[in-house]
Amino acid sequence: MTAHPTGVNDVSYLEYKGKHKGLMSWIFSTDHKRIGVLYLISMLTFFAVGVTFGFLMRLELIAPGPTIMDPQTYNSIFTLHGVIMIFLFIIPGLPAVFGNFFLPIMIGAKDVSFPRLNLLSWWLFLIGGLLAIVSVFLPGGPADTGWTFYIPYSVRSGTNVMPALMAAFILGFSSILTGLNFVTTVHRLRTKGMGWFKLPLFIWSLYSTAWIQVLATPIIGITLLLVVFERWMGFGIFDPALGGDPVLYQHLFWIYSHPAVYIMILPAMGVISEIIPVFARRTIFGYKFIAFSSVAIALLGSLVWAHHMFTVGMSGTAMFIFSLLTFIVAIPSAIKVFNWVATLYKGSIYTDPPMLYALAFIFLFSIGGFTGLMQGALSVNLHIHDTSFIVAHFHYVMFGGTGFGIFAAMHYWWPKMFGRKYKMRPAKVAFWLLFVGFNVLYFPMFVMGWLGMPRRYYDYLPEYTPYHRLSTIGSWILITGLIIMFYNLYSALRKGEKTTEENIWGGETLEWRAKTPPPLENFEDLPEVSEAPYEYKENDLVNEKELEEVH
Amino acid sequence: MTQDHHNHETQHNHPGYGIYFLVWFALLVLTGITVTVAGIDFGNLTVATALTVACIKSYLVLTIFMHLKVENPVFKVFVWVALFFLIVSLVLLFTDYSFI
Amino acid sequence: MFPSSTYIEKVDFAFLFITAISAALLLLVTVLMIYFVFKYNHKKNKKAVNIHGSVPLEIFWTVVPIILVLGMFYFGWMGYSEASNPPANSMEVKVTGQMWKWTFDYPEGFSTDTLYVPQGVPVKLNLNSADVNHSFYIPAFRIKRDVLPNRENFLWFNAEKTGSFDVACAEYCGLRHSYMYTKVIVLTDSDYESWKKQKIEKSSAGQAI
Amino acid sequence: MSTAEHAAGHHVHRDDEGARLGMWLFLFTELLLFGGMFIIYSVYRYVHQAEFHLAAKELNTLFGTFNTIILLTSSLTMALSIAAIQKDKKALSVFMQLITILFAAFFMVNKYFEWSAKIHHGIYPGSDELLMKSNGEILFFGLYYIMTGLHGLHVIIGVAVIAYMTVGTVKGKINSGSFVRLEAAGLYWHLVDIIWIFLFPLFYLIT
Repeated sequence: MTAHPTGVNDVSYLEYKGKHKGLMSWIFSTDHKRIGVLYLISMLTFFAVGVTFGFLMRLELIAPGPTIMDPQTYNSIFTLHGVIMIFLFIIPGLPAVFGNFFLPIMIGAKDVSFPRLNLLSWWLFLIGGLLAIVSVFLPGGPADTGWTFYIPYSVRSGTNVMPALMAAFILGFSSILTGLNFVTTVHRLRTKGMGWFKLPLFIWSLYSTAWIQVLATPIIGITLLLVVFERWMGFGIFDPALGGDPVLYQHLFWIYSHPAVYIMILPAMGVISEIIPVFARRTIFGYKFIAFSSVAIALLGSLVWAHHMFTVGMSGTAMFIFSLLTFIVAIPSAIKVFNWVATLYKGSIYTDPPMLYALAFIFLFSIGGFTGLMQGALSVNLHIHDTSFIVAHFHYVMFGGTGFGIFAAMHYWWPKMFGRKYKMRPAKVAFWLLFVGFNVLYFPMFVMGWLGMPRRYYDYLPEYTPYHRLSTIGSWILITGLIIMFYNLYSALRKGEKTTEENIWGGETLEWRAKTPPPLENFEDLPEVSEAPYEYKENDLVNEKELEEVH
Repeated sequence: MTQDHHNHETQHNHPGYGIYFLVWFALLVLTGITVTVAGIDFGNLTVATALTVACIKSYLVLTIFMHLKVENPVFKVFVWVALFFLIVSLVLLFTDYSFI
Repeated sequence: MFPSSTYIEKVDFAFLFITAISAALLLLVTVLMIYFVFKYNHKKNKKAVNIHGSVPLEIFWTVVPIILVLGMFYFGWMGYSEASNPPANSMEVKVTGQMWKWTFDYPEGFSTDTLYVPQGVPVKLNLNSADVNHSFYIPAFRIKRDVLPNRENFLWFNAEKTGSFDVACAEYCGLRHSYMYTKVIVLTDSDYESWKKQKIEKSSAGQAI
Repeated sequence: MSTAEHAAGHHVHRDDEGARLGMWLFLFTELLLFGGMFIIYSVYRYVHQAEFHLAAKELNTLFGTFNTIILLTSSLTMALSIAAIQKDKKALSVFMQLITILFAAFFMVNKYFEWSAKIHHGIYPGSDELLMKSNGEILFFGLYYIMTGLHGLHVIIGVAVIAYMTVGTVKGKINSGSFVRLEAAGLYWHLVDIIWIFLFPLFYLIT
């Protein structure tokens, strides 16, 4: 091993001076932590754009008839809202931000296996994201196809569908590179003693996610590329006018996009599995079951895609198999929920912001999961498919689940990442506003959907007005909560209390053994691991007094 | 674990030149077989034969040219995972097209 | 609230069945969670107990949900198999979806933009699209089927009550997607016959001119 | 990937097996990229059997067979170049890599003639001649152009990668002690070969 440049481990990664200076030292850094922070900044920027679009949509729907925009604008806005939130916020949210930052630290490595590839994937992410944004301002207007790009509308639409498709393709590539980096890193760079069953559960979930990223993403890549060719050169692949089968497009789209749902939720489940034992001060209940259920979700999740297509007129066999498998895929998620709740039993529970978000995750994700079961039932699906019931369902899973998981992760790891503490009170106020606002915003959509309110509607029949109005009011509460939360985290960076305390929450995983904030190579000497994560021993609870002060 | 080991020599010995020529020859023979068989009308069997031969050819390339035979077993598991995903997708997709 | 028919009852039953089980489980999880958070709060419970898990418990909460979801699957499947098997004596109407209106072609040769059907007679709609994907959705009948170009789909129902019900397009189809509404009007047998007669006369008169 | 870490100025450590593992994972994405198209191909072939047979008759089996032999042979030379560098036979390894590039060029020239013959006959996506044909034939040629086209693109990328490796070998950066990058390039090249092994019978031999 060659000698380190001196001082590598004396200063934190934030202060380390490498070859470049200023901004360059960030955007050309191959340090996994800096890349994680780059992802964090870019992801939150895109999130702000996505939230704005969502807010505008809700405002439009406050009353029947045109309110603040025309239908074409509305159609573009829900497309962009979907594309941005899915490809630029939820998919990279946990793996690319917190995975990049903490995966190497939590397995006791100095970096990921391919640091330069890691930087490349951030660049691709940025390029893809900018392409999506730029398409808004090109003549022709932003794409209006919905984030699903269903054929044949996506071939017919006169809007800028091509940039949106290319953006999704490039973002897919970025996601693949992150995935293959993580799989290799977990296989090759675990520190001494870090056996498979000593891995933190967040790593298990990232590992499962990474496999889906590697295997499923190329299929949507090629599918979107084929749509590009159809629009550009008049190829006949899916276009029904040239003999193609629009349903085959949907199959290929969902072969990726359903597993992608698990790319989005699995890491959030991993975060929850980290937070709950730490704030209950006890070991996790059923470690192996939670770990294997991540793998089971990744596996089974690849086999259920056609439940997005129960109304397209598939064969009876396909309907039967896909409905059955859909119900089976619920089981590993249920196992996780039960184990989390059991982990609270006989703990010594602290209700700090990360824990509040984790508990809210369990509640909201459960609602999302249960309403998913309703759609798995074929006859019920024929009624509620493509209604606002679905919109409510996936927001409960994607926002109430993954979104809250991301917020939990931010509150959990923020002090570690930046060496600054945020204020507890505003964090808790923001949490309650988010929780209440979220439910007021999305729950009415379940009711509307059951009553027959289709989704992606610019206008609606007068009988749905009260629900829409309530939902819009919810969006205001939610956004207030978001503003307080982000302001609180932001002001922590500026003027929050500095801390160099290594173990802020009293966690047992390796990131709490590194300095705060971590130095360039994470650890002075690579740590050795001798027991499973989350093994709280009585003598570990000595800093009880210190903890009291923190809380 | 493997964190710091300097494997300037890869852990396994690659086979010598001879085996590569042998595999190459086998591949050419197999190509000859498919082309010849394609000329004869086997009905539905034609495709089956062509695909079987293609699978054998790929197997040879994977194991010998791509060194899977001598790699760490985890590589083989990886390949199976990828193939499994592809095949299962294909089979499940066909439940919509062929069992109506 | 909606016209009763055995199919609707089946769908609603499956929905209620799943909702009831889900609500019960959600309540269980939530109540336990809140109870634990208060009972074992660090202020009251200074020392946690490390419990690593319990295999019997894991088996229990794996097997029980499997049984429950298989029940859910069964009820969903039953309703669906009815929806996918139209009776042989169904009255057939051809439905064409296009941006952004519906056209109904009757076997008697005339066509309308609103669907009129007789009460208590099974009606089979043959769905096709002239341009992009649409989806024919009658919320009151709990039924929906995509209307696709290049692909024959169908949907059937048997309306047991007279009245007028909304038909919506449920698959996004562009600018005026949210205005692609029409109605299905269920008439008594005699009303339907006289309406049909009138239609036939009109269309033949139209041809004569 | 050892130079990557040198450039980064930290974490100097080499993990050849890790590099190969990463390469294999990348190959899976390539495999599934083509896999997606093979899935589309199989569905359409199943639905339009007769038309696919008809359309395949338009393709020249001789061209296809010739290209198969070229590509298989280039795979051999690629494998030989790695074996050579392991035995520290630098000149032989460079020679074998150059032969591989040469064969790849043959392949592309062949492909060029094949495509131009088709285009000359008016069979290309969106052409009037093609649009007059049946749906199944339009789909067949759509897939033919995209799949062989994308494969051709991979051949070109492969050539670029191997050429880069050849330079590295000549300069001595790739040597008997450190050749994992050449191995990775080889893996890529063999995958391109495997994809052709399937493309060939599916398009040329189903008449």
